[in-house]
Amino acid sequence: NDTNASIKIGASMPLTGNFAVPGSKHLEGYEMCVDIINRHGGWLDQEVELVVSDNRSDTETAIAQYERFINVDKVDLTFGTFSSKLTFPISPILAKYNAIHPIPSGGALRIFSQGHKNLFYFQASAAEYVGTNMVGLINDLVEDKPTKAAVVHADDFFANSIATGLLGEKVVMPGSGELVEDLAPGYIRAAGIELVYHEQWPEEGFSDWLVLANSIKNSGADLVIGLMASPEEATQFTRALKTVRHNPKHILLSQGTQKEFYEGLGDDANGVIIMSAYHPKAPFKGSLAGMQMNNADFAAEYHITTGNKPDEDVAITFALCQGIDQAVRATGSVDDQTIMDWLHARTPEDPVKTVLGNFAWDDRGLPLGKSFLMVQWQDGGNLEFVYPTNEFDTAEIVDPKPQW
Amino acid sequence: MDSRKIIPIATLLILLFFPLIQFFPSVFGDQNYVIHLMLYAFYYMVMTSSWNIIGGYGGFISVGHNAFLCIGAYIAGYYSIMWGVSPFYLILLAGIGAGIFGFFVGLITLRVKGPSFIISSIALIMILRIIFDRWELVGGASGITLPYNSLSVEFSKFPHYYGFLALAIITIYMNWYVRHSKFGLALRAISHDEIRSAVAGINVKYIKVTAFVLSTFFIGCAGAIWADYLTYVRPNIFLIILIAANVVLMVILGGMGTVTGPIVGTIIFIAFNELILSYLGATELNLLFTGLLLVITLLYFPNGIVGTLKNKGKLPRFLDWG
Amino acid sequence: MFIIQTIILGLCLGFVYALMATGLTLIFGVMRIVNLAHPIFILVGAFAAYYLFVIFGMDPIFAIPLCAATTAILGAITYKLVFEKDAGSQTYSEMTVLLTFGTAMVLDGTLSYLFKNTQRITSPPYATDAIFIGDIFLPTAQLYSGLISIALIVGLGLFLKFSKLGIAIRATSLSRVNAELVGIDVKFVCIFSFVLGCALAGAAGSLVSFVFSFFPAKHWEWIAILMSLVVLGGMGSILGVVISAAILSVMASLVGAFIAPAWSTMVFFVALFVMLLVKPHGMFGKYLE
Amino acid sequence: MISIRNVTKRFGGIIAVDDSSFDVMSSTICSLIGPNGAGKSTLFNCISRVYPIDEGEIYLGDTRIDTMPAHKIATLGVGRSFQLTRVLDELSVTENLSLHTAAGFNFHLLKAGVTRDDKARAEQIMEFLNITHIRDLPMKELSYGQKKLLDLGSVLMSDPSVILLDEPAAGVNPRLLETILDRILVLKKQGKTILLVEHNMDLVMGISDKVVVMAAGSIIANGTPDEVQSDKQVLEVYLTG
Amino acid sequence: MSECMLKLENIVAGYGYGPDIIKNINLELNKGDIKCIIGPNGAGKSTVLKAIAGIIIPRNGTVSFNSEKGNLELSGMETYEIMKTGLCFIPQDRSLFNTLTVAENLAMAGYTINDKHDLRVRIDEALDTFPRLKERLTQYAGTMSGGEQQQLIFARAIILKPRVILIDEPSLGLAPAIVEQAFQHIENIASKGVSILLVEQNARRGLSSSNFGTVMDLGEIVFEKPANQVLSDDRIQELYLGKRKKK
Ligand SMILES: Nc1ncnc2c1ncn2[C@@H]1O[C@H](COP(=O)(O)OP(=O)(O)OP(=O)(O)O)[C@@H](O)[C@H]1O
Ligand SMILES: Nc1ncnc2c1ncn2[C@@H]1O[C@H](COP(=O)(O)OP(=O)(O)OP(=O)(O)O)[C@@H](O)[C@H]1O
Ligand SMILES: [Mg+2]
Ligand SMILES: [Mg+2]
Repeated sequence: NDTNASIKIGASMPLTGNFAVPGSKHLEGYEMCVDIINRHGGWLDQEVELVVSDNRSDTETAIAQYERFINVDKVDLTFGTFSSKLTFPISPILAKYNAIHPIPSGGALRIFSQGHKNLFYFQASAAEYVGTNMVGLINDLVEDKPTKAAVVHADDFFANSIATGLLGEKVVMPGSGELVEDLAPGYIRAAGIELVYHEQWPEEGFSDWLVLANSIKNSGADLVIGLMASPEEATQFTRALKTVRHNPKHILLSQGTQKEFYEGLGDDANGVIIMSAYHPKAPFKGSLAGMQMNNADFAAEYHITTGNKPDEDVAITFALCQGIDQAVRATGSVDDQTIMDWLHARTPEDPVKTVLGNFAWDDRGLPLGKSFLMVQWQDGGNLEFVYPTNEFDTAEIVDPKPQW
Repeated sequence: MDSRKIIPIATLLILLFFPLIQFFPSVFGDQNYVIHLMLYAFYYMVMTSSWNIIGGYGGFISVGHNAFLCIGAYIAGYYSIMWGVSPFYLILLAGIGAGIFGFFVGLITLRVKGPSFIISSIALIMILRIIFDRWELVGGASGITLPYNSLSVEFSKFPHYYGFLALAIITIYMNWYVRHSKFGLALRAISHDEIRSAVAGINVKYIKVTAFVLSTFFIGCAGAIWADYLTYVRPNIFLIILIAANVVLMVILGGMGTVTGPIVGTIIFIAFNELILSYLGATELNLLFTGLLLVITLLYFPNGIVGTLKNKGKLPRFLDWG
Repeated sequence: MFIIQTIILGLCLGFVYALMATGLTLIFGVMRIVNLAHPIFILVGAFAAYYLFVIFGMDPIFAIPLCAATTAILGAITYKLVFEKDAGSQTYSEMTVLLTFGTAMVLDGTLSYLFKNTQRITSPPYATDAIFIGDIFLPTAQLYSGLISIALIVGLGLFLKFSKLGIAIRATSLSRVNAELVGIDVKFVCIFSFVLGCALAGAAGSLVSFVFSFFPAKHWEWIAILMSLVVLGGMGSILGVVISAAILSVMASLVGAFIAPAWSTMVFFVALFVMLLVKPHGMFGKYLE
Repeated sequence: MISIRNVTKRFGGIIAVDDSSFDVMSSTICSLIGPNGAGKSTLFNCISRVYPIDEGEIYLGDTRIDTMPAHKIATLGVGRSFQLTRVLDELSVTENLSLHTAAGFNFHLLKAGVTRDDKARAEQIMEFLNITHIRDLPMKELSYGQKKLLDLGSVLMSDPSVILLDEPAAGVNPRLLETILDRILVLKKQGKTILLVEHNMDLVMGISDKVVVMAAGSIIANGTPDEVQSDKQVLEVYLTG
Repeated sequence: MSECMLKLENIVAGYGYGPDIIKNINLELNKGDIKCIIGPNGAGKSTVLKAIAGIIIPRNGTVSFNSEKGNLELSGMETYEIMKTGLCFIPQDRSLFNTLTVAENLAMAGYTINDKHDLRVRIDEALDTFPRLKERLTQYAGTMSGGEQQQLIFARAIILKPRVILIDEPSLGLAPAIVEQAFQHIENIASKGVSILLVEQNARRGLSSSNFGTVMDLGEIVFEKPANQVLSDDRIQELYLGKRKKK
C-alpha cells in the first residue's frame, strides 16, 4: 500500500428498512470512533476511512455489499452489521475471504457454531444464555417471587434465541437438524416458575398488540418477559399492557433502554426492567487512539456532540471499534490474519478494554465471562442499574413494578 | 451473416470465456466482483425473461413471482442438506416443484385479471412468508444454511456463473420461442379478451396456466442456484416485494412482450444501480432514484426501450427478435 | 368474556383499517388507479400529526384537518406530475399499479432521507387509556379512532350519494368518455377525487399515529392488507371495504388470540384467495360481460 | 345441424330466452329476427357458450354442446361474430386473422408458429373485405365498420362448418354489403350452415331459407320468408311500430 | 336565408402522431337542417364528428358554433365545455354508463341541467318516446340488448334539447320499426329548429330523412348535394349505395 492512501474499513449497515433505528445508531458509534481516531493521527500514520453502505435491512443486499467491499473497494478491514438476521448470512462470506468479522449485534449461538475463526462478538454472551441474568435477577432481588411467567417474543433471530434458552429448547442447525446445544430444562423452569403463556409475533407487520396483551392478561401471568427486535416494539408492547391494565409483578424486556422508549411511554415506563449490553454509568475503563477512553469519557464526548446520553446501540459499535483500534496499535498492522491472531491471544487477564468492559474470546468468538446488565426505568426517566450486583454499584430495585 | 446473428454469438462466446481471466490475476487483477455482477445479471435475466412469458405476453402482471424463486430455493436447500448433495443436482427438481406450485396458484389467481390479479400476487408472497416463518421443518424464520462450496475464492463463483448463464440462455430461447409460436399468439389474444379468444377456439385456461407454469418453472430453477450462491435460504431473503418489483421494473424498462426487452432492461437496471452505488453510496436515496427511474420510464417510454425504439423503427437489428 | 373482548378489539382496529382503505377504493373506483402509494400518503399524514404533536402539542384528533390538507396538497402535486399524462389510456389500470409503486418508492426514499427510519408514535393522554365496563374494556385510542373513521366514511358516502359533485365522481368512475359527453369536467373530477382520497389517507394517518408506531418503510406492511380489503370488498366499493375490514379484523383478532399472533394477518390473505375462488370480483364487485 | 331444445336463459329476474326450440338444417341459411331485446344475441351466446344455459339442451348434429367449454365448441366447427364487436385490441389485423386458422385450434406448445398457408388465407380474406391497406394496424385503430368486417373475416378464416353471424350488416357500407351477401351465398353452396341475426329486412328476406322470429325470449313464428312476412303477429311486433 | 349553426373550415385531423385522417373538411350546417354524411367504412366520417366534439383536437382549421351566447370557436375547447354550449354528440360505439341503471343514465344525461323540475319533465318526455325504457328503469344499461341501448342513448338528445346534435349511425342495430321511429324523431327534433349532423351507413334511409347529403371518401368530402339529388344520382348509387335489392 502506498502511504498516502487511507486505511479503509467496510461496514454495511441497515440504515433503512426494519432495522433502520438501531442500524443508524450503530453507524453513529462507528463514525464517532473513527472520527476520534482520525483526530488523533489515524492508524499507522494513515487516515482511516469508513466505507458505509445501506443494506436496507435486506440480507441479499448485505451480502452483495460485503462482496463489494472486499473485491471493489478493497477495504483493509471489515466491521460487522446489526442483527443476527444479517450477521448470519454474511459470516460465511467474510470467513471465505478470511476477513475479520467483529460482530456488534448478532448473538445467536448458531452463528458461532459454524466453525468460523474470524468472529469476535462484542456483547455479553450468546443470546441463548441471556436468560440466566433475567431469571437470576428475579431469584436474587425480588422479594415476592412471581410464580407464573408469560414469555412473548418477536419471531426474530435474536429474540428466538433468548427464548430458546428461557424455555429450554434444543438449538439445532436448520435443515440438517444437527444439534448445537440442548438447553433443557430452561432457566424459567429451573427457577421453579410455571410457564403459563408463550407466544411469538411475526417479525414484520404485527399490529395486534392489544390482543396479545389481553391474552397475557387472560393467562394471569405475574411475570411478563417480552423479547423484541426493536425499541418500538417494546414501546408498543408496554403501552398495550397498560391499556388492558395488566399489572404483573415484573416486566422484563430485551429492548427499551433508548430514549424513544421513554418518549413513547412517559412515566408508565417506571419499573420496567430491561436487559442491556451497556449503561452510561458503568465504570468501565478503556482506551482509544492511544489515549484513555473510559465509559465516562465516551458518555461525556457523546453528550458534547449530540446533547444526549449514549445508548447501547451506539456504545456497542464504539466498543467494537475500540477493540480493533487496540489490535491495530498493538500489532502495527491492518492485516486481517495478524489482527485476528492478536485478538485470539487475549485472555481475561490481558483483555481488550472498551466502554462495554473487558473482552477476551473463546474459540467460537464468544466473550469469556461476561454477563448482561439489567437496568430499570425509575422515577422520571432515569435508567438505573439493578443487576448484576457483584460488578459495580447498583441502585435499589423497584419491587414490585408500580401499578398502572 | 448479418449483425442479427453475429453480435449475439460473439457476445455469447465472450461470456463463455470471460471468467477464465480469473486464472491470470497478475494481468487482470481480481475480478470477482465483476463476475458477481454478471452472474447477478444472468440471474435476473432468467427471472425477467420468464416473467415476460406470463406478464409480457399474457398481460398478467405478477408482483409476486419471487414466491416461486423461494419455493425453488427451499426445495434445493432442504433436499441438498437432507441428501447431502449440491443444490446443482437439484435444479430440475426445484423447477418442477415451483412449476407444480405455480400450477395450483395459477388455477386460482388466473381467474381474475388486472388489479385483482396483481394484488393476489402480492398476497401470495405474504401467505408464503407467514407459512415459511412458522415452518419448523425448514428452519422457520431462521431458514436453512448450506455449506460453502470447496473451490478457492477466485473460482468459487464459477459454478453459479455458468449455471445462471446456461439457464438464462434457455429462458431467453424459450421467450423467443413463445413469441413466435401460435401458443404465444393465443396468449396475447387472451390478454385482451378471454371470451373472444375462447370463441376463436383457444383453450383459455390451458394456455394461461401453461404459460404460468412455464414461467414459474424457470424461476424455480434459478432459485436453486441462487440458494447455493447465498448459502442461505430464509423467508425474508426471497419473500420481499422489492425483488419482484425489480423484475417488473426491468421488464418494463426494456419493453414488455418483447424478446430482447427483458435482457436490455436487466442490464440497464443493474448498471444504473451500480452507478448510483458508486457515486452516491448506498443510501435511502437509492430507493428514491429507483422509484424515479420507474416513474419516468413509464411516463415517457410506456413501451420500454426496445418497444419504443421498435415503434419508431430505430431498433438496431441485432435486438430485433420480434 | 375473553372472546367478546377479543372481538371488540378486532372491531376497533377494523374501522381504522376501513378508513385507511376507503381512500384507496375511492381512487380506484373513480380513476382505475390502483394506488400503491396510498399507504405512504397515510404515513405522510402520520408524520404531520407527529410533528404537530411534538412541536405544538397539538392533539392528533384535532390535527386531522391539517394532516388531511398536507396529504391533499401532496396528492395534487403527485397527480399533476404522474397520473395526468396517461389518464384514460387502455392499460391505465395496470400502468398505474407500477406508477404508484414507483411513486411509493420515491416518497419512501424521501421520507427516509428526511426523517431517518426511526419509529415514532404520538402519545396523547388517551393513547394508553381504556374505558372499563365491568371486565370488558374499550381502549380509548382505538375507540376514538374507530368512531372518527366511521364518521368520516359515512360523511364520504353521503357526499358521493347526494352531492352533484359526488354524482359526477361516480359517473366518471364508470366511463370517462361518457362523463365528458354529458358535460362533466372529467379532469377536475379526477384531480378532485384523487385529492379527496389522499386527504382521507392523511386523516387516517393522524389516527394511525397514535394507534400504530410508524416509520417510513412501514407502508409496505400495509399495502398487502389494505389491497386485500379492497379486492375482497369488490374493487371500488366503499361499503364492501368497510364490511370486509370489520369482519376480517375480528377474525384476525380471534386467530391471534386463539391460534397464534403470527397467523393473524394470514386471515386477510387467505380470505382473498378464497374470495377469488368463489366470487372473483369481490363482495360488492359489479361484473358485466 | 343445430338443434335448440327448450332453452331458457335468465339474468336475474329477466328471462332473456324463454323455453325456445328450433332446428337449423345443414347447408341452409336460417335467420333469426325480432325486436330489440328479444333474446337473439343471448341465444347466440348460449350456443357458443359465452353464457351457460339455465335449462334445455343444444345439439350440434348428434353431439350435445351446451355442456362443453367455449373453445371445444369452436373446435367442433362453430364460428361466430359478435354484435358489439369484440376484437383483440393490440393485435394487428393479420394477427387477429391468423389466430382463427383451423390449425390454430391446437395450440400445442411445441407446434410451430403461423404457417404460410395461414398467411395466404388471411391475405385473401383481407382482399375480399377491402381491408388490405390496414393489414398491420392494431385493431384499436380501426373504424367501427372496419372492426365489424374483421370480425366477419375471423369467422371466415377459421372455416367453420356452422357460422353464427350477429348483425353482419350493421354499420357496413351498402356496397360492400352486397359482396358480403354473395359470399354468404357461396358459403351456403359449399355446404355450410349459417345462422344469421339481422335487422336489415332486405337482406334477410333475400337470402334466408328459413326465418325464425323471436319476441320477448320466445319464438313467435317460424317458416319461410314469405310465410313470416305475412304473419300478422310478426308485422305487429317487429316490422311496423 | 337561415342562419348557420355550425361551420367547419379546412379541418384537418388525425389520431395521435398518425397520419391525417381527414383533410381539409369544409362543412356548413344551417338551422333546422339535417345533413347526412355517407361513405365507405373507414372514410373518416366518425372522425369528423369527433373533431367537432373535441374528442380529438383538429390539427388545423376552425369549427365555429352559433351558441346561445353567440358565435363560439370550438376547436381547442375541452369536450365537456363543448357539451355545455348546446351541442350534443352521440358516438358510434354506444358508450353508456354500463353499470348505472337506466334511470341513473337518464339522470346523468341531464347533468348540465340545473333545474330539477325541468329535468323531471324532460326525462318523462324521453320515457314516453321510448316506452321500453320505462319498463327497464332499474336494469343496468350494460345488460340491455343492443337496440335497447341505442334507445337509451337517443333519449339523451331528447333530454338535453341542444341546438346542434351530432349523431353517429343512429339506426345501428335497431329493429326496423324502431329505425322508423328514430328517424321520425330526428325529423321532429329538426322541425323544432335543431340542426342535426348525421353519419349513416343505412344511407337510403338516412338520406330520405335529410335535406342534405354529403359523401366522404378517403378523408375528403367528395361532394355535397340536396339529399334527393344524391339519392337519385346514378353514379353515387353505384359507388356508395349499392343497387337496390328487389323484394
Ligand atoms: N348479461 C346480461 N345481464 C342481464 N340481462 C341481460 C344480459 N344480456 C342480455 N340481457 C337481457 O336479455 C334480453 C335479450 O337481450 P339480447 O341481447 O339477446 O337481445 P337481442 O335480441 O340481441 O336484441 P338486439 O336486436 O337489440 O341486439 C334483453 O332484455 C337484455 O336486457
Ligand atoms: N383511435 C384511432 N387511432 C388511429 N386511427 C384510427 C382510430 N380510429 C379510427 N382510425 C382510422 O381513421 C380512419 C377513419 O376512421 P373513422 O372511424 O372516422 O371511419 P368511419 O368513416 O366512421 O367508418 P365506419 O363507417 O366504419 O364507422 C380509419 O381508417 C381508421 O383506421
Ligand atoms: Mg343482439
Ligand atoms: Mg364510423
